Amino acid sequence: MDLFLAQLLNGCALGALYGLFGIGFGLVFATMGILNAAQGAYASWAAIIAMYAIELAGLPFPLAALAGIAAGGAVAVLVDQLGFEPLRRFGPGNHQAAMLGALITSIAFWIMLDSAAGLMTGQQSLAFPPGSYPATVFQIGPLLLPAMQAVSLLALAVVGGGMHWLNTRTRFGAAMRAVGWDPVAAALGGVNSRVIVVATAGLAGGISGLAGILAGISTANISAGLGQGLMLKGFAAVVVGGYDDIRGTAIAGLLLGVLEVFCAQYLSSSWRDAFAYALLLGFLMLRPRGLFGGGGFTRA
Amino acid sequence: MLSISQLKASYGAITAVRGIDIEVPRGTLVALLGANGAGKSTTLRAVAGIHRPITGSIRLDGAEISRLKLHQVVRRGLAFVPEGRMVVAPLSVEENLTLSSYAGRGDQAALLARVYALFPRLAERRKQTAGLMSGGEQQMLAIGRALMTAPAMLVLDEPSMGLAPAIVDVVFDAIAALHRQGQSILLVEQNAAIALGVCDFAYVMKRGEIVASGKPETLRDSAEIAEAYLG
Amino acid sequence: MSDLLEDLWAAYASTLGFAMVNAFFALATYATLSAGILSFAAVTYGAAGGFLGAQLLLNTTLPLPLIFLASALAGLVMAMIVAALFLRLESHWMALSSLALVLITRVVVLNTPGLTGGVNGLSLPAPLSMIWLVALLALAVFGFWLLDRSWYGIAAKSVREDPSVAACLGIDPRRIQLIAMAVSGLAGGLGGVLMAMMLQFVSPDTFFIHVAFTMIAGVVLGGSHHWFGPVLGAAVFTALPTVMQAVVPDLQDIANGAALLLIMIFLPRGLLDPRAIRLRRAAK
Amino acid sequence: MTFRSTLAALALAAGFAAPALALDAGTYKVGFVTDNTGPLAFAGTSFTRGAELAAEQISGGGYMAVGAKIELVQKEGAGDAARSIQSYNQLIADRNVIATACCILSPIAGAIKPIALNNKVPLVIYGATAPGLPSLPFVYSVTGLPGPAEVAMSKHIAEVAKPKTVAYFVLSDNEAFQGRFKASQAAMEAAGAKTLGVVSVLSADTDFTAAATQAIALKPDLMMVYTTQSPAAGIIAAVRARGWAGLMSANDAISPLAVFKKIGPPLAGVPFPVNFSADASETPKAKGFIEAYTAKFGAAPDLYSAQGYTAIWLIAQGLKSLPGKPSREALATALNKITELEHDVYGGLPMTNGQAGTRYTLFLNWTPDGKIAAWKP
Repeated sequence: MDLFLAQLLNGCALGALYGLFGIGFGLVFATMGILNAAQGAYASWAAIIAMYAIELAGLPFPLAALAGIAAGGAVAVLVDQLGFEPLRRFGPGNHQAAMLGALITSIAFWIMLDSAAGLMTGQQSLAFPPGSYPATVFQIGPLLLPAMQAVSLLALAVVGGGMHWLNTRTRFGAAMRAVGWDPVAAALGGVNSRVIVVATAGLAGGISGLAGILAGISTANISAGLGQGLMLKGFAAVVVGGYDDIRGTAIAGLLLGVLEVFCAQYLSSSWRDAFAYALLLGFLMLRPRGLFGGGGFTRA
Repeated sequence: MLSISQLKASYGAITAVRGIDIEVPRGTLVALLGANGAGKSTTLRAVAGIHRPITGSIRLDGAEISRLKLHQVVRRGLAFVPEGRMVVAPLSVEENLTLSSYAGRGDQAALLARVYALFPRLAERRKQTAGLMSGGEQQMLAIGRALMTAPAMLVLDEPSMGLAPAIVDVVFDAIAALHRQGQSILLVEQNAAIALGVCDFAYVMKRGEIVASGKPETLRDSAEIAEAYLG
Repeated sequence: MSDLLEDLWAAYASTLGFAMVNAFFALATYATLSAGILSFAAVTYGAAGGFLGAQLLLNTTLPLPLIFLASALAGLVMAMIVAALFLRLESHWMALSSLALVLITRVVVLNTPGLTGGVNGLSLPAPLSMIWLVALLALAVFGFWLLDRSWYGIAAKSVREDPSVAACLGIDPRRIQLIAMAVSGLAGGLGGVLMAMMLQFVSPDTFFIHVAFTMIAGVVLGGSHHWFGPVLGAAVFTALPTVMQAVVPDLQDIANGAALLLIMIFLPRGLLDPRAIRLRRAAK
Repeated sequence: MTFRSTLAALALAAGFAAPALALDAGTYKVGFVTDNTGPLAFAGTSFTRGAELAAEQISGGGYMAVGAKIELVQKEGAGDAARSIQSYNQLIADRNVIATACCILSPIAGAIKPIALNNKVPLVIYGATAPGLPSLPFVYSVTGLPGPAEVAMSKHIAEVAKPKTVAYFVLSDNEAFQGRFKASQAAMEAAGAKTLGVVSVLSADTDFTAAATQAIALKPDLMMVYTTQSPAAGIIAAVRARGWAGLMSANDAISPLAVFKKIGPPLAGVPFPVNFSADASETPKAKGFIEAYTAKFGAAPDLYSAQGYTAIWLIAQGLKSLPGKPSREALATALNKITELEHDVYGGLPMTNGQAGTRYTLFLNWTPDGKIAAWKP
């Protein structure tokens, strides 16, 4: 029973990272209709920058994390404005062409950013200097809760809750959804879609960056490949949760994490990913709108 | 209020608007009539900043707006109700309306009250998802959204299109009411009869040119109207 | 002089070979894209053809043409399964599902070592002769050219532009897309066995996400509105790393990405764009 | 060139005991497929640097013959089979390339091997460890097969620490590590240490909290880690972070300094078997290598650097024994005759049927301050 609870906690902490990354990934997909292959690189970059902020600039952990998040956001904005903005002149009338073009430019950025990240880390897998981040382990009854697991869970709760509130309760959220639906329709209300798009890209990059930093600490692995693992599972979380549903993504992320850990503990670690992806496929087939099933509008 | 002069616009090699002049004085309701493909919608898209014109000037209260983008035009005080409504389907009625706070024009609460007074139907369905409403309700919402930006100039593109006759009456009653309150309006309409019933002045377009203009009572039975629609 | 030519051939024959093999995957991707479906599933068809072909090569004495045929059919069967499952989904979800399928393919390949050799893959001491490759590619390209000129080609174009308009013209979009997926499966399955023979081994990594991404990129790069675009795009995409290695060895990956980005921004319809060609002809 | 041959003629005339037939002065190209980018770059860069240093020392030191040099021609394989094959083909298309070296991953080595055999080019494999890769007279491996070192360490641990129960971490999708694990497990069981459980992890895994929890719950006397570098580091860090202080052992993957930099003190006291370490290898040749490497690259060599270095020295030893301007086939035949490497950093490297063996295994561990020292329980 203790083992079950301990693994449940481990699964949730792992899933929190998937959910967090997925929220960033889903934001870009829901708002801009872009399947962004470069999203994983934002996580790698944020983790690398945060690590160097501690190692070279000597910043304390919270500031370094902020620097990493800002870097993730900045890279995301850069990718958006250099890689996606030129393609938006296709206009809303030609969605498939625009989506396809953006997928390709995002692949181009993925190649470039990953390769540059490899140069920044000297092709090594690095880690935050020991002792530079909270490393206490809390004892809760029979359970051990390392501080970073608590931070991951907290981050998912805060970011997930905050983004859900922002998306559904604020005028910025409404503007984001409006731009995602149709930039011209949003502009009819006076919304400058370019500002919203840049802000959304930055937000998405920052959130994925935060996921990257937390993953980099809890796995003691900061490298160019950090983001790719997050991306595959984050992508699954987005689809299972419903791509425009932040609550759904967060919960689906937790679910995937728990599923993964339980499969490894009780079934077979080699079929572990098969369960995750089979769940993903099942949702695509049976509940393509995700856990909570959103409205169901097709774009024009 | 709005003055368009020597406006020329094209799609690639096809010239859709060939140098037209239109004047909408303050407080008037001016109609732009013509058959399908006459160039009316292109003219409006140019005015709204969605389609970039080749030459010509578009002035709002004396200020040039022909090089502005749609959201900038809206923020200057020209609101646009496009053909096909273009409401934001996944948003609720009220969210669609309050998007306009981005235009930064006027007291939002007062504007919202005014829109709900004009269209009580919208007030009833304020939490309703816009995409699930009927065409007539969506048209009301599109007009409401335009009004939420406290426009100096309201531009409507084919507001009667695809609506049941009873709803068309409701929409045009509202347009007439706005006109009475002193709202400057440019109305593009295929249904000449109904447009001529509410406007102060009308232009008739054919193949990208203005072929006639005048007061509704003089145009109503003119040969130009008949020819513009038939030929 | 002939020595020089011989050396050049020795150095770049394998690049040319991979370019031609990649052309099959690009054509498989193009087949669905030209009917309006963004699908990454060509990788899965490739895995079906590749592993089946490898097993036949290792355990039977079947003549090569039969092995090629069997592999193409394996791709076709896989494509029909995918069609049955995914074709009813709308385009966004179709793209996501096919991506999920690529992930699942890898897990299945890893965990069925009896069929696929598992993580170690299968070694194939059966080098592929260039003549076969050229002949099969010529055949495939000829097939696509024929399709493009047939009623199917016209119907596919209209489905891609607007399925509802196509439906009004009496074209059943589902039927067109089903044919598109069948063609994709055949090309992908054949590409799979050719890739296995070219590499002389197959492993789970042979058919994974990077193949999906590079092939989509190859198609769009070459031109997704013309049957020869994918072949051209695959060639450029295969040769690019080799060229970049010679020019900027330290930054070759960054240079690859930058080249892809620039082409997409300045030639968004790809290197080979029938519309631009028509316009240029019209201008003359 | 003429100056050098004149010198050689003079030397002969002066009656020096020069070999009657010697390798021609000149440059001998060695093709080297690098993995400096891609998933294996962390090790790939070390292999390349070791090889570069070897080529430089051989060329400068007149090891083979006066004026004979080795030029390393590098092409990137990026850990990708298709790219490695293309690079390899480009390398051997140059007729002046007399020998080649490649490959960290066994499947890629397996794909390159037939090309070397078909083209009759000597190929020295520097990283991949799948059994059966060497194929005389063309394909050689300078990396010892997995197993013997792990067995030796297992016996040593069983003797000094006397664990009764063991839990193993194994990379289930890597055959080489499966092999190491099985050999070690057999040795431990023979010594009476029961297997409590095997925790499987995958190469691509990064989060080991759950795996650590699973192993700790088994309450073993000893945990043995048979995975590649990143998972091994992650597993040890995760187990220690959860407060388990019992005995853990690992393998040579954790010997590079980068691993200690990453994990820090939790790595201390974990024994691993290795045949080369910059801190512990003490033969004169090893010391010379470590000194020259540190001077050239500003960092100490790791086991990968040593393997890259060894690969090139093996080729040089083959060339040295040949007269005139040898062909690829002649070099292959010469390599075939080598039974012991002359210039090795391991304190002895026997070659049997093209496969390098190990004569000495060091049992080392990290100290809490980041030094490598002999392991004492």
